[in-house]
Amino acid sequence: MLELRKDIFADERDDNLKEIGKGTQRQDMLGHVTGTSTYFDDHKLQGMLHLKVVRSVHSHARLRRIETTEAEQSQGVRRIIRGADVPRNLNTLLSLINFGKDDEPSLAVDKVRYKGEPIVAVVADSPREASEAMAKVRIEYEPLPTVFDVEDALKPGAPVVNETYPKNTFTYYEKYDHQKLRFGDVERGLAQADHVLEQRYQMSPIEHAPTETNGSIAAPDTNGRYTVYTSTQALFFSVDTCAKILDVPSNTFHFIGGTVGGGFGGKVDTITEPLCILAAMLTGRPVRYVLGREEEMQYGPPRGAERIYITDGVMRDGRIVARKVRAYFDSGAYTRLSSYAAVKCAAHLPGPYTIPNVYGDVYCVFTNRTPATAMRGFGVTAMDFAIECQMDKLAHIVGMDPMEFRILNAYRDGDMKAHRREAKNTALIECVQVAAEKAKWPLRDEFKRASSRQGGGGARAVVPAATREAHAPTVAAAQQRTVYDRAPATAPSREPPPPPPPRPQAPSHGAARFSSVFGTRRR
Amino acid sequence: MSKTALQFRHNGRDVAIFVDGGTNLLVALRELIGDMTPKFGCGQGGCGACSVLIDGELHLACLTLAETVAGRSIETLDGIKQGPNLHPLQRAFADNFAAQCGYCTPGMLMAAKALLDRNPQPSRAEVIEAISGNICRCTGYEPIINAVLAAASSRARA
Amino acid sequence: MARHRGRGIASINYPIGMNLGGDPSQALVHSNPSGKFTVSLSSIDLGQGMKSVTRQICAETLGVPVEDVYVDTADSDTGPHCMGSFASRGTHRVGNAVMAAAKEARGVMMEAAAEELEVNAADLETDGRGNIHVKGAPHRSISTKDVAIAAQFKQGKTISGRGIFLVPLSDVDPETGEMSPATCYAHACLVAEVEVDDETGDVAMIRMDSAYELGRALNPRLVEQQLVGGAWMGISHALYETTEPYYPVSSHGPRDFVEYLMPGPGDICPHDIAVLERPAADGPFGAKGPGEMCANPVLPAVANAIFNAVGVRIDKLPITPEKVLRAIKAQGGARPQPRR
Amino acid sequence: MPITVKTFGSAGEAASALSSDRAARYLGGGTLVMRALNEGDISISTIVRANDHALRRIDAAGPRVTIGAGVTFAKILAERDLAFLHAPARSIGGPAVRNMGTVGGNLFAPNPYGDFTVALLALDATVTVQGGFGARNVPIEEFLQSRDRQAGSLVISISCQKPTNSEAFRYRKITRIRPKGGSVITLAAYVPLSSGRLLDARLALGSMAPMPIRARAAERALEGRPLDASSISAAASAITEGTSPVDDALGSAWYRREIAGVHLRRLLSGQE
Repeated sequence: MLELRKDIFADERDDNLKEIGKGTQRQDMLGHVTGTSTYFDDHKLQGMLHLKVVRSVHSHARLRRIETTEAEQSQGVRRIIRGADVPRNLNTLLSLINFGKDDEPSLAVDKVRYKGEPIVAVVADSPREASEAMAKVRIEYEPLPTVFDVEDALKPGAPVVNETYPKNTFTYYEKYDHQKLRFGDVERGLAQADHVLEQRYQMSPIEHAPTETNGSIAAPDTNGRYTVYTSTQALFFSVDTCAKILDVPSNTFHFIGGTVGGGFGGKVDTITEPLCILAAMLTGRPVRYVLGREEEMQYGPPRGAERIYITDGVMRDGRIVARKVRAYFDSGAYTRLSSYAAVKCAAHLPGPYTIPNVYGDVYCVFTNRTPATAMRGFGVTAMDFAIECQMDKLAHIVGMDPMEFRILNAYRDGDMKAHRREAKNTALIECVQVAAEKAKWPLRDEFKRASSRQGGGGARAVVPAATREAHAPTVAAAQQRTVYDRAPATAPSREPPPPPPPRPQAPSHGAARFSSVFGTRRR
Repeated sequence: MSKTALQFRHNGRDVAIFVDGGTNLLVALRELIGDMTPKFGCGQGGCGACSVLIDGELHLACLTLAETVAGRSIETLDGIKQGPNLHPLQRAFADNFAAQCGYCTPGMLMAAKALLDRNPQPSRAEVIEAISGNICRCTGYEPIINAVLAAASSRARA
Repeated sequence: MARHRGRGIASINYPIGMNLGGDPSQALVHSNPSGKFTVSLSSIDLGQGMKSVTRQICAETLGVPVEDVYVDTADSDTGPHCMGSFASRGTHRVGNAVMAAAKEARGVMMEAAAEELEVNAADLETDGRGNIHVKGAPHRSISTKDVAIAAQFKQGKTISGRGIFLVPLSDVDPETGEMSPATCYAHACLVAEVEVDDETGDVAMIRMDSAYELGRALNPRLVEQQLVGGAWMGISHALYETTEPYYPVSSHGPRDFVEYLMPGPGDICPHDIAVLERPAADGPFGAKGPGEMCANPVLPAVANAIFNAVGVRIDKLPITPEKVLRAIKAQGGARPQPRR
Repeated sequence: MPITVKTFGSAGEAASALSSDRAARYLGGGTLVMRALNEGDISISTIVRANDHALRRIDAAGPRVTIGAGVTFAKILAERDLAFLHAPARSIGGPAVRNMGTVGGNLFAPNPYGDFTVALLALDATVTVQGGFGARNVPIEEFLQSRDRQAGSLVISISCQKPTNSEAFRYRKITRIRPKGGSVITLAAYVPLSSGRLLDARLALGSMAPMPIRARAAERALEGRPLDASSISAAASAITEGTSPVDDALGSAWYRREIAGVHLRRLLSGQE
């Protein structure tokens, strides 16, 4: 059930609209319910060939020899494609916007860096004949040491996954092995906190699992061009990526897509189009390259794993005074889009809260697993999981209601965010209030009265003068510290009695709320 | 490669094709008949996107050897419209916004039709069971369940 | 044995659009001689409703009924450049581009109508039903069809418009991370209720209550699709999904939809949603974008609800029954927290 | 090599064709063989079929039931005399898979599939196999132990004794996903009471070993005792003895061992 709360923020809106705001039927619904919506694979072309790729069986290995003679003679085979046949066999997706170095071949040549990496493409009259030829491709591997853990990958002596980035981390601004966020003096904030909570969070890789797998059909068109039907989520990214890899002008291609059977981020990488077009160029025939379901699950790019460490400092009255984050994005063997996820993640810190001291180091790390890519909530989903679990634990430690704890710390209009931009158009407090109302979760009046539009700005609008790198802190003697992998203590006997409920934090008090952080006053 | 001649009824029409050994019904329908309504989602029997009715029973076209349907009657989404009019299930899916990317929709509709054809007034639990072999990644299933129930009650009223 | 219920919450915000290389999208709008409009895009509809929401934006801006607009997506020969359908940028970026294109087309349409009605274009308004009339004098009216015919065959005008929306690249300060990562943010808070079986670690979803703030719900039915489906994906991420069940060990990856776990239609729960609209200054009609953020609050809300139910914190996703059971055993049994 | 489809009128001919060709596989409902072909399994180049009515026959009127190997799960669900097998039949796939998958094919389905076979194992079914030289009856446990070597033979039918009442046979498939999910563990219990005591109780487990197995230690814990909290608890403690579960995408070996006893106790004591 969906309820529109038009009463909230009504003064900021002009609702005098005719078509906007109506629950108009989808333009594509009739096509969907009649099965006539046309997806990339719904094109039947005369004499279509089928492309399949031979994938690495090792996670990391040198390729000593690739023997395709027998496969070339296999029945129904039109062409075997090897790395040397790819005009520019090294690319990175975001090179189109000048971000990152080319680090990934279309077909591996001298080394494979993840299990399932494409080595040879087989183009045959039928999928069966392609499978038979694949079995005749002989590849000699020399297995190399592997690394699968993001923190192991950063240790000295770890196997180098991708020689483009010999330290196993993406390089930011040509000088750093991570993306930084620095706001205030996090060590000082932590030192002065009544409680410090250090925790570790992890998200495993996740598959987009669209019901339509990745794929494309490429066909020679009239006048030397190629028509490409594709499941891409980003048409011009795909056009320009193919133009670069195949070293032809982008108007060589006529890409047609736009009706896609689910994507969720998994169809940005342009993984089938370059080889599919190349096969069409080399054979002069229409070619279809569609991932099977197991291929999609295992070798289609996933939402990458993340490991996140958060250290928070909180005062007994519930104010968070410092948040320090170290996060690792598991990019797999190549960059794809994880490099950008780290930037987006850093900008997201410390979540939708106003915290005077924030510190973030976000790494994009290479390991010997399937390269990761974007997925719904990219760069943020796992961090939100970590931050919001952390918020629940902090509320528990200080004995506050978790809803009220969030309202207390929520960012408001006029506050300075950690990436040094003013918060505007905020609405976290109202979301908490309405969700509480829906769930019949009692909030005290002062929290019901709070507003995103009041209490921000003032002292909260200031970029802290001191931006410091982390340094050894002097810890307050009475501080409670809770460390990794242990549930936070809940009012144990040695701890002082839980604080009284926070005084009504009238929004107008906001400007003074952080006074104790920089002083020595302790309640 | 030797081909096998095959005749069957496709949405009420007799059709004849030649298939290679081992061809599955999904390939036969899409590539030889030209009926693109059943979709390839996995080829493993796990997603239901290729669901069709064979003699009124729900089957997965990708796991059906084409030549086993000789002489039988195949119904796909392409055949369920009633003349120019949408089938009540198609209308209900539209009214309930039960499709987003639309890729699972043909299979979902066939699974739902298989249910309503033999159980015109199903319970919510029966609807859930009926679509349980069909994966939808977009909708969270709730609108689909509501659509099938709505189609059943609209038929009851009609 | 016992099954314990618990509730947990999470609140989040989400940036709209990407910031890297700049974030442009273009749109073209043109009328045919019958006054019917086509929007040409290279943007992608992968189920989120791109075609439908840009259609409404175009109709509203032109002042014509939605039926008079058709959106054609993703043809590289006819559709102008778009970065793509990701980063919650569709409604906001593409929507703005369509709005700009529709404004330009509307300008020509109003000029053409003014010429036919022999008035000043500034004195005209659209009625949203396919007519243009003099403000305050509805009888001095002309249909958009007649305007289009006149423009094409009499006046020699193209009723068309070009639109681009570009959020320029914001440099990132390497030392501090100072940047403008997004122009606006959507918000949400979600309460999840779960039931945990303390002998098996199974977690069942009981219900969800949520509030999402999205700038403006341009089409509430499409928003509902995103929020309901997205919350389902959130449950899926929280409790079920991974390609590496023993991460960072990379073995035992799923190969099919039986091994790749996602909640089935029998695992879903009621979800009561409120939508708030605080319009974004630069959003089309104030809209932000619900597509991605809808899943995010569910994961931590579920984790927090599990803690409330049985007193264990599971900090590794997905929260499988095994992880819950191991944690319950490690603490010597379920420790239900105060009900809330 | 292209695929050849050979269709025979009798099971005997099909069995001969099957045993004479290493690259031949028998096509039942298609859920295993067609999937393999779709996934590019080139070890199969001959598909053998049989249009023998015997394969689709159900004989369920008497105390001993015989089910043709080609009988689908949907057919079992439509047969009132097979009510004791409805729970296991319903636990297979979704409706489409139940319309296609067969009892005979299920005997060959690897983990996490093959749940119907767990029920048949608890019922101590007999598998009738047609080899190149005629039919023979094989106890299901023996059949399963030599399953990998049975590829060249054709299962004709399965038979078992009907449980005397509905309480005497219980089945539960534990899944992560509802209503259709792969087995984390599958339990089947034949627990007939004679004068209030369990006689010849049989417990079978799926996903606790490479193929369905009997839980003999737990069976011994029940034997001769009433079905009460004490015997159930004893059986639950012994349920993992002799099992060898593995880690897979649905659950770890540890988890399976932990919950097997819990679910056995719930099954035997009638709890959800």
